[in-house]
Amino acid sequence: MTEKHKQFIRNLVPIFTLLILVFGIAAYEPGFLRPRNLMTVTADTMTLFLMASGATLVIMLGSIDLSIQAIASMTSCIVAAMLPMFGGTALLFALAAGAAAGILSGLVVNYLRIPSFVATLAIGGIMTSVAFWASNERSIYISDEDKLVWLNWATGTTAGIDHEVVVGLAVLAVLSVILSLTRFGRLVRAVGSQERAVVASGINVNGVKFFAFVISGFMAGLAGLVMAARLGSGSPTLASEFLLPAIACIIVGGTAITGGVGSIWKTFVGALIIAVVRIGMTFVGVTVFAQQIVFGLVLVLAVAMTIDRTKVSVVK
Amino acid sequence: MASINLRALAPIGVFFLLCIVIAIFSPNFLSVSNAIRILNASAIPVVLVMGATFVILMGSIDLSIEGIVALCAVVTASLVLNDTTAANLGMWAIPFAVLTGGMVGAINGATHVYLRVPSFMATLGIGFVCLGIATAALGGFPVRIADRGFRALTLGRTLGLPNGIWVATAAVLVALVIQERTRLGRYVFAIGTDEVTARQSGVPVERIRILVFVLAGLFSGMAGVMAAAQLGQGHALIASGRLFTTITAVVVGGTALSGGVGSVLNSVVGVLIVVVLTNGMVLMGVPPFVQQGVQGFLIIVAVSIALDRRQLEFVK
Amino acid sequence: MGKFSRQTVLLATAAALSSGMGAASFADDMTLAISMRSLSNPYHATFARGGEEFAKSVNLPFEVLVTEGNSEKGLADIRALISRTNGNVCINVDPNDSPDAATIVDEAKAAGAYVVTQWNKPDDLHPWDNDPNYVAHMSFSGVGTSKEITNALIDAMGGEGGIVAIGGILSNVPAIERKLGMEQAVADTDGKVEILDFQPADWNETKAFEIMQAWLTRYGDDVKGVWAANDSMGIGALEALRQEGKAGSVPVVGIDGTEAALSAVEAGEMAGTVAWDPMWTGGMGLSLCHAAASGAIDITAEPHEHREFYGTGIVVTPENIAEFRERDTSFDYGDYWAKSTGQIQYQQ
Amino acid sequence: MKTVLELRNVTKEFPGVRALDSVNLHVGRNEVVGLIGENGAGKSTLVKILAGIHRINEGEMLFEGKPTSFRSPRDAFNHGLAMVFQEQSIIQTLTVAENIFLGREQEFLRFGIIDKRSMNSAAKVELAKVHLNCEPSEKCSKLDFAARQMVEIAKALSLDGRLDSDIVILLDEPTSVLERREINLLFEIIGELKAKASIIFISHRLDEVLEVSDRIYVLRDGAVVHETASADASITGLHEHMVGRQLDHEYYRENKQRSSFGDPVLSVRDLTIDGELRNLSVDLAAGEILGLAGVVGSGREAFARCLGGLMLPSSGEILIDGKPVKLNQPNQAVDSGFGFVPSERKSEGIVSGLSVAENMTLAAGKRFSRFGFIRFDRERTECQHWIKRLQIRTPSVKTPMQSLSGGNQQKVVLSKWQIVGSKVAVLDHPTRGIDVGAKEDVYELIREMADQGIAIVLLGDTLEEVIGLSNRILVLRDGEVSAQFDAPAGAKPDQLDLISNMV
Repeated sequence: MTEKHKQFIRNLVPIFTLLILVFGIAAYEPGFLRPRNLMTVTADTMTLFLMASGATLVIMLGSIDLSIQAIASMTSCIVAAMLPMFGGTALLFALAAGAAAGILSGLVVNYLRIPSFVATLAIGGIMTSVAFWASNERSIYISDEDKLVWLNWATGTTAGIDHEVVVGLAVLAVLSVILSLTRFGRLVRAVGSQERAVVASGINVNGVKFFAFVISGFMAGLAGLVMAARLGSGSPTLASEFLLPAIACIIVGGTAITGGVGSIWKTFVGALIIAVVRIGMTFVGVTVFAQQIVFGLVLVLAVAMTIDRTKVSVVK
Repeated sequence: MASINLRALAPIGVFFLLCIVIAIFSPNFLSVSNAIRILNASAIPVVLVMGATFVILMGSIDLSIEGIVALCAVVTASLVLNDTTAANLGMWAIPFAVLTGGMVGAINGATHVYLRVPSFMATLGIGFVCLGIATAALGGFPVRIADRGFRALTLGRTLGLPNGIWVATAAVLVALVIQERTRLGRYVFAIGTDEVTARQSGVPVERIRILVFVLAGLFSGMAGVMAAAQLGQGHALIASGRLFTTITAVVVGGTALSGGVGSVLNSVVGVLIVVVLTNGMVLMGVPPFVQQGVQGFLIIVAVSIALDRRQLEFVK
Repeated sequence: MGKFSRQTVLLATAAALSSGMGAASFADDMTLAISMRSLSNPYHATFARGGEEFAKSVNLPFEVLVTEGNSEKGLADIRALISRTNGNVCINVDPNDSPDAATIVDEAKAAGAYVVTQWNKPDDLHPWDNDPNYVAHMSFSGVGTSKEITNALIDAMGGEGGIVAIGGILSNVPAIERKLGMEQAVADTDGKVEILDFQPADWNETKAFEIMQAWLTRYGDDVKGVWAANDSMGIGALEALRQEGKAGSVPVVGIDGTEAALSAVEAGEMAGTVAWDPMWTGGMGLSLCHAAASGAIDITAEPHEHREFYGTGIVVTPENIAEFRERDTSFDYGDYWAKSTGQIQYQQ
Repeated sequence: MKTVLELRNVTKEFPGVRALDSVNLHVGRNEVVGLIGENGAGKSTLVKILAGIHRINEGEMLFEGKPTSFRSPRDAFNHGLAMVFQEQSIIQTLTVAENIFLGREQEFLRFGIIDKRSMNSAAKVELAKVHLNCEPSEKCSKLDFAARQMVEIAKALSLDGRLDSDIVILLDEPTSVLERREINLLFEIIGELKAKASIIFISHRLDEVLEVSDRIYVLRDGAVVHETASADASITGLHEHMVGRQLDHEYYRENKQRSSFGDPVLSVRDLTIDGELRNLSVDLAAGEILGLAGVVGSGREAFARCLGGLMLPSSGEILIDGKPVKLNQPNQAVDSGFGFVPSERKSEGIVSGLSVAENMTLAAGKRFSRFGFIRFDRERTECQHWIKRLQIRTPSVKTPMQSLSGGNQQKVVLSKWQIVGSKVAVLDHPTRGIDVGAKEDVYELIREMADQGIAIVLLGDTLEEVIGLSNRILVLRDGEVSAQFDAPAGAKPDQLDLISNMV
């Protein structure tokens, strides 16, 4: 087997892992494989994937974005608060707010030279305050009419396909194109792999980092919109408990937390792995007391399988 | 103590600056009783950062803090005189609980080293498992402590200071001796700075990595004991919110997440900054909904002053 | 090939692990389920136990789902359960956040499942608009009980002085209602009682502890009473007082009726708490749902006060705690509305 | 004389390469053995075999007469073979004493606690052996490079008195970063050490090897081609054995050296970098090669890094085509027309995680993208052109950079700047760590670049290289220009003239 073939197979390990999990569950509960159920599971996974999608770029740089949860909650509040007055403009406004949060993170990391871990944690705090302010400290409902007119793109179903899945696949496609076909995408990998050499080659590394944070903020904002659409409301705590699962699915997919190695489809598969494990436990009937324990163990095992150690010399 | 230099003083400067600002708004801040309260509120976080600092100095991260603290609090509460189990070990419960923490740390380390899973995921997964065990063991109910003598661990006072402060001080001294005066401590710096060279110089990298996670587990275990004593009970949620405060404190203190640079003393100052910030929010009467934002903003300011960024060639 | 063999072993382990999970497949029986925030707090643990007791009494399979504070996870689990059972399921759900209720009801309608909701739902979502799948909504009067417990606090303070108030997560409906009730009770004193400060502690004991410490610095002896939106936070504040030797002299009230709070009431350290009855909400919610689903009652014919109703919240104070401990907690699964205290009223 | 260390018919093969070919070598007690050879001759493989990093394919190694195979550098150390590596193995965040005894704290432990005082005083003893006057409790990050090198040597010397067996100390290029004064000191130390230990001295500076060694081995293409007592050897003789032929002008492609140049491209006026460089002024024309000579700390590295935008100038002016340019950031340097080939190839020259093509076009992004999208066809064509032209040995343009040999990596780095179209190429040790064949390719390439009208600033690996390649040589000493030599083909200045101005 040549090195090329080996690499090809290594790349497929996350998918094998997913398939093993799916068929493992199906062996106990064949109903899991019903097309409608698979569609539902996939649709349920998309908000998680959307949140993780942009953050994947940041992690590939070797940085991290801990503000995504707060950004998603914030945009849900903004869209829910503004829809009655502004209609569709509210969507643009919410997305812009998400991107703006990313801009802030990028500026703080680049110009104040604060490690992204702390910078984005702090920016997340600021975004939570914005969310409280925008929502007047309440959950805001989105009326059915508004939902139908302005958010059907996120929650409806066309020809049996849930729109969440369409949105997720679109993001998967766009970010994959950005990552593999554009100069920016190449530089993201380059910075994560060997930042000094990239600097010495005269590349504006700050710009690369900046855009990665902006994309991360934007995607978290989009995730907030889809969540608001699905739940019919905006709330400052809407995306609570999403942060660690989102980062977990990036790593479970096989993207290295140290940077340089990774891709969006891996995050997509990682999100599905996490969702399948979680929902699968309900399906198989793992008692709720054991669910957290099983989830933790499966998480560790999944990463042990999916990480491509040939590309990472030191595991930290 | 050779590590004390001007650089280490920057976080202390930030701390005093913060105190002055708060004191201007709220003169009560400078009272002796408030100083004791702040130290008392810092006791548990200080014990936690002692372990976390070693892990971060090594370039790794420990996300299982909340899980270990909760598990050890439950173990403690179940072993002293309580309303749920028949045990009544009194102070002998402490070594059991602390050792439980150490054992979980060993599992963290072994998973990280032998399965070559990044510490981020290994500790995240194991943390879930600990929380799961804590929940499952109790079925959702807290174990309430009836042992007055045990509760004196935090409720009582010695030489006018709450005992918790003494325990934390002891933890700092132990950590300082380990950092400065033991092979383990010096090897942590060696691994965090340059793992390859350290290995070539005969540093048993794998064993040290595991030992450091054991150490972190022991400190987290002690924090669990203190949390149980402070709140008079043990339950699965007792540590919620501790994780990010701990890591923020370590970073605010000036320890680099990339490893090799920092000190447990820095982290003590980091904890004081974070605790004073929380305390100051209430003292200054900052409206609740903007608190997280103000806190985020101040953390950015504090880190940008405190962090020695000349040492950071690149900001990740 | 070393790396590969490691991965092969791990894949095998994962396969073994997944095959080790307990299977639960009930083809024909109706499944009964409880969905709630987490198993880590006594209220919900008892709520689940109530459901389990009922399931045992009718000998049907029973499941517990938890949201872990994550609405999306809660919904996904409910969807998975409905999908697995083909809609042959009764769920007694305490939604993570009120908007979730609407989505859950939609899912149930689409699949023919039956639901009863607790505590959280949008004001304009009603069971009678979603016949027959949305069986009922049960709640406790957040404003009313909060007002009662605040009055208990004010009594314990001797009718005047400053209080500090600890709230739940700012945007949670119960947190908002309880805060409102507290404010109304304070307003009724015509200025004799003053709210010195209000801080949210997100239902978290430790946060409440730290906030209480800061208040002691800021207000010192001006704090005459402490109001907390739940017992966990109340206990956190109480511990801060204990460390200053002030427990007992500054009265604290909470809400939920946890064992810790009840003991503190007995010890005279807390001036009161409100005891819900989660055994009843858990068991009776499922019982009602099951009755509607199995056709034992025609839920669509029931009046509105049988579809949206308050349970009984008992204000427990040092005066009545002995009596409270002795009370008869049994109830009859067939007597659905015996403990109802009226139709739910909506605030403006 | 008793033989302490012996290699018998040692052969080491890597996939496709025979790095060592039945090498026979022995080191006697109290003997200083010199080992010379060009980069790529097999010196570093030999060192790695001694250190236990590589395993022998055939043959055997004997230590004190017993067949031995070390498992790791630490294992070798514990048996009495201490190494001072070319790439330093000092942990900067630890103190001097902690570095000297890293991994061997056992003797200072009292109930698990390190007795710092006794450790520091023990370190003091070792430091005295290398005449380094610094506090053992000082952090190593505070020491300069040369002092750290001395700490490294002190670490090796600490074996003395701690082992019963014989001690062999291997010094791998220990002088490359040291100044003459320090080198003299080092030789003095080696003289003292001879009484207690055997020494293997590896260097490419023939004069030094000749000066310090008792016996010399010459390695070429993985084999020992010559063994001689120092007393019987001469520099020119050793050199001939080393390169395998007489030193001729062909090696540096002097026949291709230009004598006429284009328009002036680069002008530097009174360039000062605080603590590094003072008032440097120089002009450079298209097609001209300017060599920089000087010891470490003379300011030539600083000058090169400044032109690469990696070090801030304090004052002075840099002009390209008569127009002043700002070089505060590497991207400004690249935009102004500079192409910097760093000496630290692995960390600054290449991005190991990217492919060959991606590395080649890294700096020339705009030419290979439209609206931010990469034009893969154009990129592939261009890269294949350069791969062919520079004879880069790579399976494809998509091959990861890390799987190429050092020489081929360096060619990729050089092609990177040609693809950008740099006007001034700043070559900081372009042949460091690459094998002989690749070296000649690089020389050829440098000549071609000059023919294309690229002005070249060259910091050579050796003085010979600088003399052989340059049109003009600037000698720097202590941050100032101390002399300037014209070096036209056929009338090259003498090494000694340069050296006398360097120190």
